[in-house]
Amino acid sequence: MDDLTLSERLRQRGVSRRGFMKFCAATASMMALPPLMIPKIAAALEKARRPSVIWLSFQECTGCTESLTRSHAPTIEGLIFDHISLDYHHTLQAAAGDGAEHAREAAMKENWGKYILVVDGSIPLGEGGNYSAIAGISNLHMLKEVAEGAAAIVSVGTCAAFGGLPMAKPNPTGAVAVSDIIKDKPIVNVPGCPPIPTVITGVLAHFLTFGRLPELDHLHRPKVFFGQSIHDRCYRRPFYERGQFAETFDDEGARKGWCLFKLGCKGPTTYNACATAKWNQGTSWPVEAGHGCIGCSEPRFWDAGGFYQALSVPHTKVGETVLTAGAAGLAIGAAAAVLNRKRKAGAVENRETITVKDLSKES
Amino acid sequence: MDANELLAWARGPGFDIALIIFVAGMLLRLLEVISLGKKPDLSAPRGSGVEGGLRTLLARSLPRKAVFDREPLRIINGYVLHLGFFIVLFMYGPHIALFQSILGFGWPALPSGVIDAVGAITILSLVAALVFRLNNKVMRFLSTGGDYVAWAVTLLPVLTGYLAYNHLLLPYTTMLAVHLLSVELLMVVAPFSKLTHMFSFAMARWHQGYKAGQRGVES
Amino acid sequence: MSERVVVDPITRIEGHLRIEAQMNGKQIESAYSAGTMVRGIEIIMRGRDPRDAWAFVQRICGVCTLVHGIASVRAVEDALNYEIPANAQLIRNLMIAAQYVHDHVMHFYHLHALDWVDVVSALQAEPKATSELAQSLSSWPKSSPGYFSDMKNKLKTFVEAGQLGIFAKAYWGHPAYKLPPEANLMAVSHYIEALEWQRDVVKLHAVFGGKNPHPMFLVGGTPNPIDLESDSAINANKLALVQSIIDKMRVFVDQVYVPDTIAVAGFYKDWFYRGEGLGNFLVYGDFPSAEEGSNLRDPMSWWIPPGAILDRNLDEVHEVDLRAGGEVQEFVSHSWYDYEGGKEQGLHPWEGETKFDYKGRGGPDTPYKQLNVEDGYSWLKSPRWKGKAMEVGPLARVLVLYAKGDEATRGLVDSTLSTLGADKRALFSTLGRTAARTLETKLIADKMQDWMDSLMANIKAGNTRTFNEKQWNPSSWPKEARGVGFMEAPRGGLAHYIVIKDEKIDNYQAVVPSTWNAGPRDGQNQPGAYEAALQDNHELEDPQQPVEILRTIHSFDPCIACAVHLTDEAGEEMLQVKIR
Amino acid sequence: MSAPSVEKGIQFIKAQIDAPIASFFSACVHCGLCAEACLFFTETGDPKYTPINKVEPMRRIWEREFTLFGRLKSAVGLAKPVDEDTFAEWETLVYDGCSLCGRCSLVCPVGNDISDMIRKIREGFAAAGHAPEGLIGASTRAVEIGSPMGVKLPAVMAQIKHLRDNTGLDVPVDAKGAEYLVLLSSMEIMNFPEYLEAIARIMHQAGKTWTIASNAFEATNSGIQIGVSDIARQLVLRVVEAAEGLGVKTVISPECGHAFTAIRWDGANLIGRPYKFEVKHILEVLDEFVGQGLIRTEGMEEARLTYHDPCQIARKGGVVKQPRNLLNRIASNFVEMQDTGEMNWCCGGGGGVSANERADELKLTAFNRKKAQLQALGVDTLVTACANCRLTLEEGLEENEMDIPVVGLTEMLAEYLVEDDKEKA
Repeated sequence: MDDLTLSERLRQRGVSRRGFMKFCAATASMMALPPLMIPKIAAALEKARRPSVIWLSFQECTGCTESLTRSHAPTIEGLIFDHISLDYHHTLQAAAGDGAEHAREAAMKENWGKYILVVDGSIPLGEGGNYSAIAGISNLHMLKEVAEGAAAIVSVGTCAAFGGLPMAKPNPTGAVAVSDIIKDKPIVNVPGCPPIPTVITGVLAHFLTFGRLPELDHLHRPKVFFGQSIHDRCYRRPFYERGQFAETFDDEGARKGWCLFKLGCKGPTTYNACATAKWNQGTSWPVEAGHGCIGCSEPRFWDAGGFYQALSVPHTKVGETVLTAGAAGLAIGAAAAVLNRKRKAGAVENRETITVKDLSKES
Repeated sequence: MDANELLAWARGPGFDIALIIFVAGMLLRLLEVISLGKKPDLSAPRGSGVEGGLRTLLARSLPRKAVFDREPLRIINGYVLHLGFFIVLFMYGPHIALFQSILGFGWPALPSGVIDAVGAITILSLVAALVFRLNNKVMRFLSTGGDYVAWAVTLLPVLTGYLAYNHLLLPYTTMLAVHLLSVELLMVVAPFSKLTHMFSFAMARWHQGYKAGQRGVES
Repeated sequence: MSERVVVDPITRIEGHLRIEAQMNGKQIESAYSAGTMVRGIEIIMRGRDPRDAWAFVQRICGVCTLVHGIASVRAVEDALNYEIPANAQLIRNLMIAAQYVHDHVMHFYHLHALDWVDVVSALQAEPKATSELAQSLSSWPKSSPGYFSDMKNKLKTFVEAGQLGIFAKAYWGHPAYKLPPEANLMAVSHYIEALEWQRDVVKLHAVFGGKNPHPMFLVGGTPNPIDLESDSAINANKLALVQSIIDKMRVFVDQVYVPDTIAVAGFYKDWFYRGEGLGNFLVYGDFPSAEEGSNLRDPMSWWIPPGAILDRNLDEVHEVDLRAGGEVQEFVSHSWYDYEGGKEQGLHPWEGETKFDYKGRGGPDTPYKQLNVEDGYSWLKSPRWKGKAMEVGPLARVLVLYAKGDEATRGLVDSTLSTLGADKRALFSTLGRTAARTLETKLIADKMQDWMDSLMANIKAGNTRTFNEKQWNPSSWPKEARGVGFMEAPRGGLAHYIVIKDEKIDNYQAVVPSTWNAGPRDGQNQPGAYEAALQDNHELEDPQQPVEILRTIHSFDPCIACAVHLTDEAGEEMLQVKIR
Repeated sequence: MSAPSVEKGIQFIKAQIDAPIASFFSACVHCGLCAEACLFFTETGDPKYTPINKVEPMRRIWEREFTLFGRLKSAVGLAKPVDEDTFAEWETLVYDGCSLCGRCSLVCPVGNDISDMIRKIREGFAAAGHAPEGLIGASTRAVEIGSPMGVKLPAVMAQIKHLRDNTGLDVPVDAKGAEYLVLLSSMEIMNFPEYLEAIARIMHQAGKTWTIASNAFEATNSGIQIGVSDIARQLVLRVVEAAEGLGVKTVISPECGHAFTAIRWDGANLIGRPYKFEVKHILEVLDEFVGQGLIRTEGMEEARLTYHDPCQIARKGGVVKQPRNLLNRIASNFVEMQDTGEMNWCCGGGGGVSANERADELKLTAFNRKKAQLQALGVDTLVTACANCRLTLEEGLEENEMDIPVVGLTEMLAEYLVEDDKEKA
C-alpha cells in the first residue's frame, strides 16, 4: 500500500493523466523551467511516495499558513492530499495535544532523514527559551530535535527566515531565525510577510521534483522567486523612469498609477515575486492597490525606516537635525568668529607703522 | 551587518551625523569668513556695489573668451561636471523626495534615463577632471592631497548612484547603502575641504563684484 | 481520582494554547487556559511612526489578518480626530465583513468541523444517501451522487494510502462523534470545497488592499484610489469582481454553511446545554455609518452597537465606554508579568504597563509537564469590564443585537432555534456559540450588499474620495494625543489604545478578543471565558482523547497570537541574543 | 620701530586678512585657470607663477590663524610653516612675477580677486624685509625727495619755463581756486615732457582753470607698489592736502596707471576719510571736454595704430571707452588688439616690476606677449595712456628690435587739437 506511486494514487482517485500533466506544467512555468522539463517533473512526482512534511510553528501569526491555503497552483488541497503528507501542522491537523505530538514523533521516526521540515515563526532565545513553548517544550529544543532528522528545512516567512517582527528592535524575546540555530542542514528561506503562496508551494514542488533545493541566493532564497527586485518588475516602473510620481494618496498621480516611490515604496530594495506572480490568483498586489511595498521579504524590514518615507529620504527627523546642526554650527561658528575677531583686532592693533627706514633688512 | 541594516544606518544615524557635520561645519566655515569683516570703501563710488556684486555672482558663471580660448576643454569639462552633478542631484525623482522632506516642497523630476545618461557623463567628466589635474602642469603643481580627496568624495556618490541604478557590481540594496554612505562622506568632508566653494564661491564673487561695481569696472 | 488532563498544543487554532484541566472523575473540576508564546509586539511599537503601526500590529495575527490593521488605523485616527472619507469607511466595512465571512467559514470547516465530523466514518457513507441528505438541506448544485461518490473515492484512496497526514492520530471513532456516515461525508466534501471557495472570496481584500493575508491599510482612508478611467485603480472591472465575490459569499453561506451548521447541530443537541460559563457578554461595536466626514466618535450609531450583557439577562444592555477609566482594565494576577504598583492592580490600557516576569511569577523551565496554576500560568493578561470577566465574540454580538431588537437578528435566531427545537437558553452554550457564528455570518454577508450599493451610489454621484490628506503630515499633529481604535473582530471586540507623543508612539496596547476569552484567572480567582466554559458541565468520555475540550475551546475560535500582548519598560534591558 | 622680521611679516599679513580674502581662499578649487590669464605664467610656462600660488604664504597664515581646521592641523604639526625660507622663496613671485594687472581676478571662476590678495600680501613681505631693493629705493626717494625717480621741484619748474618759452602757454603753479589740479608722474617730467605741453594747450583751449601744486606735483605712489600702506598714505596725503589747500574741484591723475589707482581708489581708504574733491583720469577729462564740445580736433592720423590699455586704468580703473572715443576722432586706422579693454594683457612692467631691476629679465620675457599681439596686428604706432607702460613698451620694443613708436594719447590728441588762438594768430 505504502509503495503506491503518485500516478497510481492519482489514477485511483480519478485524477486524469491530463490533469496531472497540467499541474506539472504549472509547476514548471512557475519555476521558469523549460517545457522540456515537464515530463521529468511528472516522472519524478509519479514515482514519489508522498514525502512527509513536518511544519513547526513558533513565534508566528499563522499568516504564512493562511497564505499557503490561498495557493492556487498547486492548491492547498491538492498539495496535502496528493503531493505531500503534512504530518504535523498546528493549524490544520485534526489531532491535538498528545495525539498531535505523537503524530510528529511518528512522522519523524518513520521518515528519519527524509522528511522536510517547514518552520514558520522565529525562535526566542531569551529567558532560556521559555518565551515560547509547545507541549511544554521550548521552540529551540523542538527545532533542534526535529531538524536533526530532516532532509532539508524550509524557513517559511520572514520570521523564520530572518527573525521578522519578533526580532524588530528592541527584540524583546531575543528572537532569531532558523538559520541562526541550525547550521548543518540545507535551509531554504522563503521570506515574505507572508510569502506568496505559490512561492511556498513552488519550493516544495521543486524539492519533490528534483530531490534537492532550488538554487539559492546569498540569503538562501530561491533565485527563481527572489532574483529580481519588486521595482525591476513593477508595472509602474515606466513612470519612475519618466519621473512621474504620486505625491500623496488618492491624488491624480495615484489614480493614474504613477510610481509610488515618493510615498515610501520599498520596491527597489525588496526582492520578491509580487510584481510578477501577484497575489490571490493574480488579482492584485500591494503596489497595484496603491500602497507602496513595505519590503516584507527583506531582513529587518521592520527597522528599515518608515513605510511612508521614500527610500532616498532619511527616516530620522531631518528638519530637527538641521535645526540642531544649525544651532550647533551657529554656536561653534560664533565662538570661532569671536576668536577670529580677537585675533584680527590683535594683529591690526599690534601692527607697527612702517616707514621707509624699516623696509630694508640690511638697514 | 547585512545590507538592510547598513541601509537603515545610512538612512538614519549615518545621515544625521553627516547632516550635523555638514550644516554645522559649513556654518562654522562661513562664520569664520564673515567674522573677519570688511572695511567700508571710502573712495567716491562710480557705480553700485550691490549691482556689481549681483552681476558678478551670475556673470562669473560664464567664461571669458580670453581664457576659454586657451583652455576650452578644461572649461567645458568644468561645466559638464557641475551641470551634470546638479542635474543628477536636483532633477532625479528620489533626490527631489529628499529635498522635499527637508524643504517641504518639491519640483518635477527628469526621466530616469536622462539622469542615467547625465550621471554617466558626469562620471566621465570627473575622470577627465582627474586626468587634467594629473596632466596639466599648473593643476598638478597646485594640487594637494585635499584636491584628490575632494575629487574622490565627489566622484563616489555619482559613481555609486550610477552603479546602484544600473544594478552593477553589488546587490542593489548594498549599493544603495554604499551610495548613501558616500553622500554622507561627501557631506562630512565638504566643510573641511575645498568643497566649501559650493557656498563660499558666492561670497567671493560678491566681494569682487561689489568692489568692481563701486569702481564702475567690469568683473 | 484527581487527574490533570493537559492538552498542548491545542491545534486547529491560531497560536499556542495550552489547556490544563483538573479532573474530578470524568468531570472537569477546574480548567486553566495558558498562552505559551510571547513576542512583545507592544514593546516593539514604541518610538515608531503611528502611521506605520497598522502593519506591525496586523502581524499580531495572520488569521484575523485585517482586524488589527483596522483597529490600529482607527486608533491613530481617533487620537488625531481624523475624518475619514465615506468611501474609505464603506471599503473598510466591506473588508471587515469579508473577513468575517471568510474567517467564520474557514473556522467552521477547517478548524472546528473535525471536532464533530469523523473523517474515517465518512468512508462508510452511501453517496446516494449523502446526495439526498445534502439536497434536502439546500439547492447547492454540487450535491449529486456522482460528486459524493468521487469525494468518497478520493478520501478512500487517501486513507488507504496509509499516509493520513493532517488527519493522523486524531480521535476517529471516538464515541462522542454522533454524525451518521453520510453527514460526515457531506461535511468532509464541504471541507475541501470551502478551501477552494475561500481562496476566491479573499480576492475582495486583494482588490482593496493588494493582497491577503495582510492587506494594506492607510491612516486617513484606504490606499487604493477609485478611478473608473484608470487601469491601476478601483475601476469598473474591480468593482464587478467585488460584486461577484459578495454574491459568491452569500450563496455559499446560504446554501452550505448555514444548512450544514443546522444539520450538524441537530445531532449534537446535548451541546446546547454545556460549555457556556460566564454569562457575561461584551461588545465594542463595529460597522460605522458611512456619511461623508464621519469619524469614529459615535459608536451607538453603528450597525453593531457597543453593549454589555450581564448574567444572561437579555432585558438589559449596559452601556460601554472604552475610554472610561473604571471600565476596561487588565490584570496580571495569574500572568507572567508584573506591575509597578503590584500584581493585583488593574490598569486601563492607556496607563497600561507590564514587565516580563516569567520566573518571578512561577513559570517553569522547559521542558515542563505542568504549569504552576497557583501563580502565573499564561502570557495572556486578564482583561475585565467593571471588574467582571466577559465573553466576547459572535455569541456576544448576536445576543446584543437580539437584546437591542435588531429585526434581522431576531428573525434569524428565532427561526433557527425553532428548526432545532431549542429555546433561547440554548444560545448560552458551546453549540450556541458555534451557531451564533454561523448566523452572524449570514447577517453580515447580507449587509455587505448595502455597503456595496452605497459605494456604487457614491461613485455614480462622482464622489471617489478615498483618502483625507489633512492630518497625514505628522507636523500637523498635537504634541500629545491618545486614541482608541476599536472594532468587532470575528472573534470579538478588539481595541487598540495608542498614546502619541512628539509624532511617535509612546504607548501601544491591544485589548484583544482572545485575551478576554482565553485569559487566565484574575486576582478574585474569576476564571476567564474558556476556563469558565470548560468548567461548565464537561464530562470527558476518555481523558486520553479529550475531544470535548476541543469542541468547547474551538467554539470560541481561539486566536492566541492576538491574545498575547504586553507593554513594557523592561524591554530595553533585554539582551539581544543572537547565535551566529 | 622694530627691524623687519618674519614675525612682523606674518603679523602684517594677518592684519590684512579680511572677509573677502578669507572667502577667496575658502572658495579656491585649484583649477589653475588664473595661470592662463597671467602673462608671467604664459610667457615662462613655469607653474610657480600661477597667481593663486603667489599668495600661498597668506593662505597658510589664514588657515592657521582663522580656521578651526587649520588650527587643529597646526596643533598636530600638519600645517606647512611660514618662515624665513618661505618669504625668501615667495619674494620674487610676489614682486617680480606679478604686475598687479588683475587679469587673473577677472577669469577666476569662483570670483577670487587674486591681484588684490597679492597687493595685500606685499604688506607682509615689506614688513618682513623682503621687498625688492629697487622698490625700496623708489619708496625712499618718494618719501624723502618727493618723487620715486628723485625729481625735485626745480626740475618741474625748468620744464614749465621751457614750455612757456616754446609755446607761450603758462602752467599755473599753486593757483588757489583753480578748477583742476593736474598731477604728473615723474616719468613724464623726466622722459615725456610733451605731456605737460599737451595739458597746457588743451586746458587753454577748453578754457579751464588749472594748476599744479609745488609740494604735490608727483602722482605716483611707490607705497602702493611696494605694498606699504603707511608710505602710500603719506604720499596720498601730500596730494590731498595740496588739493584741499588749493581748493580745487577736481584732481587729474596723469597718464600713469598705478597713480590713478592710488589717488582714485585707495587714497580715501588710506587716509581714512572721503575727499573734498573729485579725482579723474586725464582720459576721462579729455573725453568730457570733447563730449561737451569744449575742445575739437581736426585731421586724422593715418598710420595703422593700436591702443594698449594700461591695466590700472582700464581693467581696474574703468576707463575703457574714453580712449576709444578719443582715438576714433583722431585716427583713421585704429585697430584693436585681440585681448583688449578690460581683458588686455599687461606690458609686464606694472605693479612696481619696472622699478625692480632684479625683475628686468622676467619683465622682458613677459613682454613677449605684447610682442606677439603687436606682431599679429602689424601696427605702425602704439598708443597708450600710462607713462610706465610707455617706458616698458619702448624698452621691450627696443630689445626686440621692433620699430614701433609709442605715443601718449594725451599728446596725440593735442596734436590734432583745434587751437582757436593759433588760428586767430
